[in-house]
Amino acid sequence: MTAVLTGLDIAHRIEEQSPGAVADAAPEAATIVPARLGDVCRYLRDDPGLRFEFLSSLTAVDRLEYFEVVYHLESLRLNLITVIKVRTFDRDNPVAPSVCAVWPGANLQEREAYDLMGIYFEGHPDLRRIFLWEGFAGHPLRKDFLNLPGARMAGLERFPGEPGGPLEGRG
Amino acid sequence: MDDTGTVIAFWLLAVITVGSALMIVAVRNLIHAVVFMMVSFVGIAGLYLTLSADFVAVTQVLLYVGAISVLMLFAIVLTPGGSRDNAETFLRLPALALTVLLGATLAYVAIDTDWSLADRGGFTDTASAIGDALLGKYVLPFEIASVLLLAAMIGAIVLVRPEASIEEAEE
Amino acid sequence: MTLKSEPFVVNLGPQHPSTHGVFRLRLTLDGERIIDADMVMGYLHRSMEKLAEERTYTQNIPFTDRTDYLAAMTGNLAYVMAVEKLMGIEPPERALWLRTIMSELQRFASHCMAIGIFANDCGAWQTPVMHMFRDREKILDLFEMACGARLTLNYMRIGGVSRDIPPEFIPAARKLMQDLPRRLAEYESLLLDNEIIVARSRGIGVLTPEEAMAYSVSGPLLRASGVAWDIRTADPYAAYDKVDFDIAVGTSGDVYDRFVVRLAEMRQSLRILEQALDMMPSGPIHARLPTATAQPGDAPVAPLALRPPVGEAYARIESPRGELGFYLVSDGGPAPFRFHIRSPSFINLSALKKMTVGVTVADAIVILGSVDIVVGEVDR
Amino acid sequence: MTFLAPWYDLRDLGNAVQALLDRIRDWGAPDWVPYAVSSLIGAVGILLWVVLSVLAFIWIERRVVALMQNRIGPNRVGPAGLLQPVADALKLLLKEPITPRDADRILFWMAPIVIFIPTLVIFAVIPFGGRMVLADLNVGVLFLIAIATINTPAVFLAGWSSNNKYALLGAMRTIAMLISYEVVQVLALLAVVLFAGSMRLGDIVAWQQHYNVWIVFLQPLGILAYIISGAVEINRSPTDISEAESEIVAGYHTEYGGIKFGFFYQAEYMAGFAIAAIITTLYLGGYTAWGLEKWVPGWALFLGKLYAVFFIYIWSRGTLPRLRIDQLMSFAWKFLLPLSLVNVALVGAEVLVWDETGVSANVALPIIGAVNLVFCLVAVVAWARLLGHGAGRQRGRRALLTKEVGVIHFEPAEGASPGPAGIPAAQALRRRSGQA
Repeated sequence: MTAVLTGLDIAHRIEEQSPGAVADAAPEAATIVPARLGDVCRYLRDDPGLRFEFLSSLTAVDRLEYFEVVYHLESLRLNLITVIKVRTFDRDNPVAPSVCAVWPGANLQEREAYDLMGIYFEGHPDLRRIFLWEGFAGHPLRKDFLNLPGARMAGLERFPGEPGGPLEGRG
Repeated sequence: MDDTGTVIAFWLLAVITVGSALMIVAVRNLIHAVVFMMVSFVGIAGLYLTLSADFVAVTQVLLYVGAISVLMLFAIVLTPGGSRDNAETFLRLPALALTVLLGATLAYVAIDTDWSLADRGGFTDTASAIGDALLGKYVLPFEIASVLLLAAMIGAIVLVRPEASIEEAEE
Repeated sequence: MTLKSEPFVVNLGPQHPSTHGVFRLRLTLDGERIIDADMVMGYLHRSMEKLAEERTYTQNIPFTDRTDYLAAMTGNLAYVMAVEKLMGIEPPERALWLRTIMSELQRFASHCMAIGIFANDCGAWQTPVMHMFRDREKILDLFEMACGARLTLNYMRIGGVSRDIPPEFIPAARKLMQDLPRRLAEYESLLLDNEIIVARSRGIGVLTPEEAMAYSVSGPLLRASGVAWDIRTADPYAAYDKVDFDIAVGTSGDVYDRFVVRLAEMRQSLRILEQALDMMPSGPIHARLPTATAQPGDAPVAPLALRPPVGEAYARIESPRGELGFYLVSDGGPAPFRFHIRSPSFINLSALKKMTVGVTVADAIVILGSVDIVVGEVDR
Repeated sequence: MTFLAPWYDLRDLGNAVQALLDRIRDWGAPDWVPYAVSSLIGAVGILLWVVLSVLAFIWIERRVVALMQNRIGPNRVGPAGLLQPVADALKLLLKEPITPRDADRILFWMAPIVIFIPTLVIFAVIPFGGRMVLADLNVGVLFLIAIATINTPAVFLAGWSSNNKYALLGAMRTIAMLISYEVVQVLALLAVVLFAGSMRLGDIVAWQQHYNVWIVFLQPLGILAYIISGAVEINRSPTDISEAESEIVAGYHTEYGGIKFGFFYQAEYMAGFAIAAIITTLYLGGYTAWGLEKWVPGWALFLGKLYAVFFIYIWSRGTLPRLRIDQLMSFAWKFLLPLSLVNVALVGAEVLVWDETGVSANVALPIIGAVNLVFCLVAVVAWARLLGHGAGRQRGRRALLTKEVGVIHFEPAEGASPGPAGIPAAQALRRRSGQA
């Protein structure tokens, strides 16, 4: 049975190793200070008591006030699972550090997050859009992508390729 | 040149052979030039047939059409960079002079020779005669030619071998 | 002096016989050797994650059929497990067993496709595929019996399954269980011991266990690299903790081992199925869900929809292609605030470039076949 | 030669033609008339037979492969789907001929024709019956090889003129392969010629008839090499890499559609029949079968054997996966070529000894056959072992079963080398590019 390291547990461990790296700790995840993410990830990967060598999932969430990048980590050797997060508050130009150097498997997932959520991963070797074409206006998974009925934030008036929309005729 | 069939065949083949030979130098596209060369080779094979040299004719097709022109096609396609055109060259004038000279020599020889017709006899099996000649009377030149070809082959292999493996062999 | 030919870019796909859909692989070749590989995807991108944010939790179940359309059952299962985790629902025992049976049947069917198509990529002209289809068809018949659909099943429900199996299901399944082991033995001898398949796949596309983990590769690829990791054993869900089965592990991490692991997994699936058919309890198939009430001021969307509490949940299962995870964020509304699919097909492709650079075009096709992608799941 | 057989003696259709020609001569036509008429009859006859056989075999192949694949195969058009090939042919004829914009138009149109003609011409020298041969050249075997080589540039032209990368890749593969396997083919045929002492196909069949032995019994290795190189030449699995569907779509004819594709398709089948016909003539006694030809029409025997040989290719297509190009090439150069060379030397020695000692054929041929069979078996097995294809090593592995999670079981397979296996130069190249 997999042991779940809650956000509080993992925050405690990280704080022991590198004080000041944890920005916030909640039961579901520990939030890391973006500047310290690389060190923390390397520690989580290499520590013999953790060995989170497997980045299971990397995704981004638009929390309206800020963007959150969520990392689900698994340790296959020790059968552990944990979640860490990074927040970025700049809506126009969200930046998060890339973890490609730690887990090469993050490559495609960071490209996906960049494509759909518009988070710029600093240090990514090849950050291009992956599902949508280069030049697509906006990032569809953001809550402000379109002004739909019931939408939570103000966004684009029309779909990018529609008449009157940005990129008219290119969709 | 006794019967009309052979005469017609000769002239037809001669026109094809010489015409496509001219086209080789006339066309701009190198691949087309090789194609014309193949046609020319086939024409020559036909000429051999009118001379009752069936073995030589078939060998002509086998070696020149099947092997040598394919080699040339390969060489053209595999050569990087260089333009694939039958481009103009500054050696045009010297080449012209040389051609005129060569043509004059050939014409002189053709006119000067006393073309006495040998007794043709019937259509004989030339294959075994050629075989006997090659492995009997002319065995030495035959073997020397084989050794020469072998040397050329080994030389080619040595030339295209990557340096790394040569260094390894030396080590 | 070395012979160097001009690099030469070849697009494999999006329309190509062996890219398993509309996936595009842009290869830069030096002769037949690959010096660079670039993946281009998105031809089947339906923006499911965005669509799901506009629909209720229950309405989202059919989407999960359409990601990995060759393994709709496991897609359903992972999603409903995530919602259950979010809401704290415990499905009844019989539902858990039904989920186990359906997942294993689905795994068998999906591996049938994987192996058949892989042999096709090796150049066997349709024969293995057609033979594999024969078995898959029988399993699809069982699915049809259970839920009326064959491909997009929409069988799992939040808190259970959509309907109980009919009485003729168990005898039919048992009969199939008797046939399949013989077939499997036949496939093993025809395919695994086939000289040409061995020559084509052994030592190709090797991933060491460290590389496999670093590239987040999961499922048969990870196991073929020698990592004994199977979520069914590591973190048992449904009724997997009550059945006895083994993890099939390869030792050399090449294409051939992935193939071997898949065939061995099919055997283990049969083992699980036999036990499950024997041990299945009777009882309800659906848990009682908390009654939902409309909140004033909500958008007029399905007023009686489920409203999980604010929070987030990540549920993962071992799908035929690897770790299939659903990450759900709830803001207490009737629709998920964020719906993310950790799709194994997509993430397994991370290692594709690593595996294909340096081999020939023919090998690249075989390697792509061994990754066993479903483009619906790659692009979502 | 006297031809006493009456025109209705259908054991040899040549009798009827001869009777017709005699009649024409009796009418006092000039010499070239019967000559032209006989050529015309032969050419039209061969063309008709080839086209009908191809149509029939498209249906047979599809049905047979369907049987192997648990399917029914074509069954809608006409009784039992028999008219399916006709429908397909009509469809191909009626399709719009599309030429890619950047294709080399002339060569693009020429290639299907250039491929089609040589494969048809091959049948001119094949003896379908005692006197059923259009042109029994005295360099027949050489002619077969020479005509077959014209295929190579034609395939290249098709691939190059399409201006398509798959087509070019396919063309390059085809050429590399054809050149390699032609050598093997020539050596295999050479051994047959050494036995028969003639390159005339009629003589070779007559030799087999005279000694009452099919050369296949004297040349097991030869027929093996020839069947394999024949498969390469006609792009049948496991050697169909030049049009490997799963890799390069359709190889050199990717861009061809409509009747131009039809030409390729037809030419491919015809080449298949040609290979089968050559095997039948040279190895399987042609139109003879140990005296059976007195009772059964020789051409029927010939066609029966031809179709049986062609069936091998259908069978392999339904069952075998495809090899990689470097594996095929190294198979040709490292395996078939040395063995064929040794085989030729062995046959030469045998024939020489037989000639010198003057032993009667009844004694000599069984001995030669036995020696060659033993040589074939020993050489194939021993050479394969020497190249590292031992019986045990290639046996498939099975998965390891475990219950412990998170344990790593990894041992790299021995001799694992991605890419072109076992070619030192290629390995060195890889290493170099790895350093760069």
